[in-house]
Amino acid sequence: MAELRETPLLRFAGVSVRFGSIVALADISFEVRRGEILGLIGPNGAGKTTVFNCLSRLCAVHQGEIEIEGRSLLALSRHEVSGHGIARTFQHVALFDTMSVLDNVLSGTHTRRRAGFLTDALRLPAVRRSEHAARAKARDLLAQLGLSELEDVAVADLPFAVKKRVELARALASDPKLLLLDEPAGGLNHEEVEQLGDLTRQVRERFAVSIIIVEHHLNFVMRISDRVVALDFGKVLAEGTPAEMQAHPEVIRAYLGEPS
Amino acid sequence: SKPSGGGGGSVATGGTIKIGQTMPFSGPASAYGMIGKADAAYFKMINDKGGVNGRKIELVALDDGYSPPKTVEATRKLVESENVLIDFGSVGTASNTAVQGYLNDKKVPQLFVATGGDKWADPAHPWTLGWQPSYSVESKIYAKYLLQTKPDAKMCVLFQNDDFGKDMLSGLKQGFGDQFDKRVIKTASYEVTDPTVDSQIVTLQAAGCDALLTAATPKFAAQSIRKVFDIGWKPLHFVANVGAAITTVLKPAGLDKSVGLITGLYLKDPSEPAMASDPGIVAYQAFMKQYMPGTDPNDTNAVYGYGQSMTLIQVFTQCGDDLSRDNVMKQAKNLSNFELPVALPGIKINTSATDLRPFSQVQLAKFNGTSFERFGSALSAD
Amino acid sequence: MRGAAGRSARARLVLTALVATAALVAPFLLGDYQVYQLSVIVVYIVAVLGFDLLTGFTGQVSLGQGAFFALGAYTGVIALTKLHVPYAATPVLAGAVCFVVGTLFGRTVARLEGLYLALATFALAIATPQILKLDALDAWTGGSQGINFGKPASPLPTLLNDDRSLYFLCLAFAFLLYTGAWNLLRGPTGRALVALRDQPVAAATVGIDVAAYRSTAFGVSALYTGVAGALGALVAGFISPDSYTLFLSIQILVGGVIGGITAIGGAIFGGAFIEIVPDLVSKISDAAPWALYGLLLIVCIMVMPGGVAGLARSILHAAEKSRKARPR
Amino acid sequence: MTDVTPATAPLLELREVDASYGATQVLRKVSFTVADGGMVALLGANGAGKTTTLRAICNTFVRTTGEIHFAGARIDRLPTERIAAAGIGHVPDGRGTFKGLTVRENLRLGAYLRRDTRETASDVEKMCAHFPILQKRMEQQAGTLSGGEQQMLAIARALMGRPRLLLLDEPSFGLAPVIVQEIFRILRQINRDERTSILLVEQNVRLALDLVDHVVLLETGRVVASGLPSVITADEAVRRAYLGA
Amino acid sequence: MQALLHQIFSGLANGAIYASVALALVMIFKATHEVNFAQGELAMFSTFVASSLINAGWPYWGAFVATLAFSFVVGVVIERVVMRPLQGAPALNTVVVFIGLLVLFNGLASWIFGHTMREFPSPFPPAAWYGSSYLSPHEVGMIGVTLVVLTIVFLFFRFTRLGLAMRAAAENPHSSRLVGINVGWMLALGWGLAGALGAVAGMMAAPIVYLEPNMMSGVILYGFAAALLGGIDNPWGAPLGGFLVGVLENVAGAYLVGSHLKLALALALIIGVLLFKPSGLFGKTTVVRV
Ligand SMILES: Nc1ncnc2c1ncn2[C@@H]1O[C@H](COP(=O)(O)OP(=O)(O)OP(=O)(O)O)[C@@H](O)[C@H]1O
Ligand SMILES: Nc1ncnc2c1ncn2[C@@H]1O[C@H](COP(=O)(O)OP(=O)(O)OP(=O)(O)O)[C@@H](O)[C@H]1O
Ligand SMILES: [Mg+2]
Ligand SMILES: [Mg+2]
Repeated sequence: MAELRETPLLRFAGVSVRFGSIVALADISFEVRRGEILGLIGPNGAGKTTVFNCLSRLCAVHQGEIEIEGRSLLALSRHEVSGHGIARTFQHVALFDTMSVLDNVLSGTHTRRRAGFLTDALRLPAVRRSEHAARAKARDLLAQLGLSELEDVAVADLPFAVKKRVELARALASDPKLLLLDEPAGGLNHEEVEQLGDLTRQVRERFAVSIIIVEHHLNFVMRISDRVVALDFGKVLAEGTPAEMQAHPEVIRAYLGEPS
Repeated sequence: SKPSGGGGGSVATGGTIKIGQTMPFSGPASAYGMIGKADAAYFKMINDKGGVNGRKIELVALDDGYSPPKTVEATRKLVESENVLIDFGSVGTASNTAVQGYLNDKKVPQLFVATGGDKWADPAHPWTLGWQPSYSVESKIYAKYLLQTKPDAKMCVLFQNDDFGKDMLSGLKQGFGDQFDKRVIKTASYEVTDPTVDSQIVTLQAAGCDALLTAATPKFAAQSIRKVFDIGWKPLHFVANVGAAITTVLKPAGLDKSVGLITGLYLKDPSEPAMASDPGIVAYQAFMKQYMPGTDPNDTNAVYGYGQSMTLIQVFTQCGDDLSRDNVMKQAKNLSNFELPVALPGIKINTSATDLRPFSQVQLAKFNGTSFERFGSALSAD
Repeated sequence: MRGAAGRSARARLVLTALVATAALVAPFLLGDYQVYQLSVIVVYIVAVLGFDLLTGFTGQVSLGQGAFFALGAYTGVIALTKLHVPYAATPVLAGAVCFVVGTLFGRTVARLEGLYLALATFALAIATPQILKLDALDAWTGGSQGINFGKPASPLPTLLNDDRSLYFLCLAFAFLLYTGAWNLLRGPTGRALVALRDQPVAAATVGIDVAAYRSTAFGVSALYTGVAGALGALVAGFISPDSYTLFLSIQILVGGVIGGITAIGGAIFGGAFIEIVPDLVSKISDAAPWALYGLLLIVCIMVMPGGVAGLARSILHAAEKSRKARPR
Repeated sequence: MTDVTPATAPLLELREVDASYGATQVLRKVSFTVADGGMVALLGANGAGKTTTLRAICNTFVRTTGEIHFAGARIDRLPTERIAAAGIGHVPDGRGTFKGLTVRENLRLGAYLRRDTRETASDVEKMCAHFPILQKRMEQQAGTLSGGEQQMLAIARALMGRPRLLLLDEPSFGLAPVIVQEIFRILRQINRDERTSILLVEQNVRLALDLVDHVVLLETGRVVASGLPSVITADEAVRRAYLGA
Repeated sequence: MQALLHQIFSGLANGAIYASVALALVMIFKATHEVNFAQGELAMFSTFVASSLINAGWPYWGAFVATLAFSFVVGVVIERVVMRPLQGAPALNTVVVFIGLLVLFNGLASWIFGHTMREFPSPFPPAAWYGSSYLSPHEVGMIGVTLVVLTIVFLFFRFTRLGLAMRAAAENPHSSRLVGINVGWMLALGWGLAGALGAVAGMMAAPIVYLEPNMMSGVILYGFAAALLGGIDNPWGAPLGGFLVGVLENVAGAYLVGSHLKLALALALIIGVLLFKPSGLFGKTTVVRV
């Protein structure tokens, strides 16, 4: 038990990713500890989303190793990742557009269930029971995220900010250990950003997850992160507490810019 | 399964004889739809002239798009809801095969199917009768001719990959007998979806044949004739009757490229200059002018339909007032030396309880650049 | 909200009951030929269901359903004539064979998307008649002649004649398969299929094995189509390569889209459309029936972009709305 | 002419504009103006109708009634491309880049209506100077760019058209702080050098208020206040919502 | 050896037919991102019109130009009347409409022009010096025409402002309007140009395959396969695919499997290639980032 606590939840060790001649990640190493919120910042094109895409196995890793709870993530294929406790949202939302909010969240439970063509076609009692349980769980999640009203609405019609929240619900439905949030505060106004900050912390407590957050909204990141990793041109530029990062000259130069 | 329905009973009532047919008015074989159109026009002419034995003919033609399941359905409709007396002149080997069992079970005459398959002369299906010389008879005659004139010749065959092509091949087998493997050294098939048969012709030429049988429908026959000429190949070229009409095949292929072709004829070709004064053709031309205005009278499918319908009228005439299916079938198998005005001289229609082939003779002819010159006498397969 | 859902569920129940009653009673009111036509419609309904599962719900466009239809038909008839399997069991065998072949094919082409998948399936449809004609398979397939085996006789000749007994056989299979599809689509599997259609990348990240689901969906679709093929062969009493050209695949596609590919109820209309409309247009116009048919297709799509099912859905919606709008 | 006509006629004027998506009405009697050479910020909560207002001006996606005037002509019935031709550039929300085309082609398309080939070429260089990353990605498919890179491309594309009025829908969305500063610098510059008017929708209200000379506040599809930035910031409730006290 | 050459050359000649159809498909694809299954039937119909004009005494080139104009107009009209109301509809609806158009034009041609096969003249003199036993003068001419058209189409999309605007309109109509592109006109233009290209394909193919309502039904299958093999968004890749398919099927039919399986084999090879290069040999892989 003690040993387990020591292994980090996630470890990037010398990871490189290339797209043709473009080096998106160059020899990245960092760790995520259990229960922490890690902020991932960096200029546009620094490779933040690519880090997430590596974790989702959406892009080929040329070098290095990624470990989740000490096991190699690169040995998994895309659909197995969520079974190992990684769930995510997308920078520009990727919901199932023709489905209702509830169905989107239900899809999130996929990894935690056994579905078969034959058992489903026969609608065996076991299928019925598990479907019932999944529904209850999804409804509960929607309630916690304040989306109960929208259960039957088709997601395509929702405002962007609400879509992002549905995506969060879908991600949580898979009982993740590690949650990846790609720019969750995009398009929110000041008040809403504050609320999102509170929500994120609540989520961490209630669902006992670690979270990596990519966000350009600095106040937000600095307020809720335990630690921050800054990337630039695919490299780790600096790593530390929010306060350290805000004062880091390289980070200021590459990312924050001179206060105007 | 058990035969059902009141087979054999009289169906014709009142003053009309209702007959049915399935036709590929649409789909890949829609060119044969012309046969159905000519049939309809011919019966209209007969009706205008007062009908047969005072009875008018009513033809119900249903489109089956050359698709056998559709034929099954259309035929059932004809028999069960249109109550036709007979199924007449329906086009397509597969289509007719699909309903042969059904019609025989129901004892509905399947008369003069418009295809040259071998199976239409099958005693096991007494309610079925073909019309044109069967494909295998035709190619058997080519084989015999070749054996007589060039006993050492090596033959290549281009055939359509379906019943028609395969029947032509099997005729060759019969004609060459044990010589077949030595004489026919290479075959190549095409699909109706192939844009051209050029590649096949090249393959055949490379095999070193000095005779070629093109067993193809008009478009591919024309391509074959042209390509053979263009690559400088000069085989003794047999072209199946189906694909040997002058205006619709040889002219597009190039008349100069067609010189020397040999085919087996049984009907007259209205486009031949020599036929301009032939009484049979004169009557045909008049019919076309009045009843099918706007249609090319040189379309051999029209001649085909015309002759086929005329044969049916002969059957009905022989039936007199007994228009039971039994009697229609009996009379259809009792045509003796019936001379069709559009058939070549010397070629007669004969049927009997044992002879189930209305046409069984073919006249060989060679193309001379303007018309087919007939040589020898009408040959039959045996 | 709940009231509206309850009402539409009730409406669906009433509709289902009506259709079921009609399907059971109709054959006793109609002549043999019409019963035969009805059987053909049921066969097409099953085939369209298979298409809907694959293309409508999984988003894999198939122009090659005719190939599985043919495979089912040949499997069924060979089992019947060569292996003497009881005829009522041949569709089961056909379905099984098609499931295996379909899954393998689906696995092979799982990488292809959109047009490229369409091409692959299209190729299958084109190659099918040629393969059926192969000399090497002659002994089994009857070559280009096909197999004329005659319609199987009714097991209860006193109760049902041949046509009716075949009809009920088709109906029984259709009922089972329809119910299966209905269950499948409202459960987790159906959700996974729609998810990977809507957004394959996100589907993978929630744990859906996209390739496996795609290929299994292919297999299931082939199973449906194969059963339809075997039933269709029994009904027609004849099979030949020319019966299964590209045109058949196209008709199944047209039936699917006109019925509405994202609602399995649409398959009923789709099946009927395939069978009835070509006849109808040739009744209307002797001269150019196919030109008319083409025109009709275009008009149908314009008037009902969601197919018949979509139209029905929007009528229901409108009715619901007007009910809500009415002051109490 | 009535005497209410301001000294300089407004470049853009919305008069009682309603807008709806199908049956859902989103804007109700929205009226405001953008002066020639002016910079206006359109503020409001999520779903207030800011994006819809910009779409109404360009006549895309929404159905509108009411009058919209631009440079002295009515444009509310014109098709989108004619509105663009009249001199309105638009950076839509959700970027709207041509994902299958290269970055260069995207930029060329921004200058679609211009005929001055040479100046267009020099403008491409200018964009590369503003956003160096675009230079590096010139021949790459726009769809493979990162979110922020695409946002830069969308802004650069709109700038390539040298519009008289530039509509920007949350230009800072997904951009790093350095770039956001750069963009606001550019906006200030083109407004000064080329008298480009600007209508800006922006969640980063502090920055926006710093830039503009006029503010319009939307609430559930209605204009609830408008005036100088200082007037807006004076309101306690507004301050709390947008600036965080 | 000589036989092999013959096979290759006749494959090139067939390939030129596929290539010219593939070009029309590329045109419509670049302009609308759709694959028009009815393209072949439209080409066939155009060729019938040309044939009727020639029969009515028009000189070949007069009829040729008039047919191009006619086909352009037909394309534009189809876009305005049939395709426009479908904007935003699911892709399969468009497919069914294309099938509808295919059946419609086939039906119309059968009805108006009949089924009798017709010859169609070649603009290239039958005894021209560039003919040989490998390729007839018409075949050489047709290959030349295809190459010229290919070059024009390539240059059009690559370098002209209009070509770029057409691609943009197909890719993202809303953004296109925002930058000032008249999207409606671009789509109509795409249809019109595809119609004209199809007419060229038809008039070049007809002297070889002969004119009848089903003239293009086989050709379009190959054209479709060829375009996808080469890359349907690539104005030189797709026609190259056409030539490749032409040669491939001939050589395979002659030396590998025999003529009865040549189509099946060619298709299997094409799919095999696509499994490794899912957007065709020379097609652009569009990476979709979520
Ligand atoms: N498929 C691809 N092909 C080519 N280049 C790519 C591809 N995917 C990403 N890149 C490049 O890799 C770099 C990193 O992209 P990534 O999306 O990770 O950036 P990011 O840090 O998330 O930026 P942003 O903050 O703008 O979202 C970018 O410069 C991008 O252009
Ligand atoms: N295409 C659409 N169909 C139906 N309703 C829509 C559509 N687009 C937007 N809406 C609705 O219109 C209202 C206004 O949306 P709009 O996008 O204009 O808001 P906004 O002020 O730009 O908000 P945000 O800050 O989220 O960008 C919202 O309630 C939204 O749900
Ligand atoms: Mg990113
Ligand atoms: Mg907005």
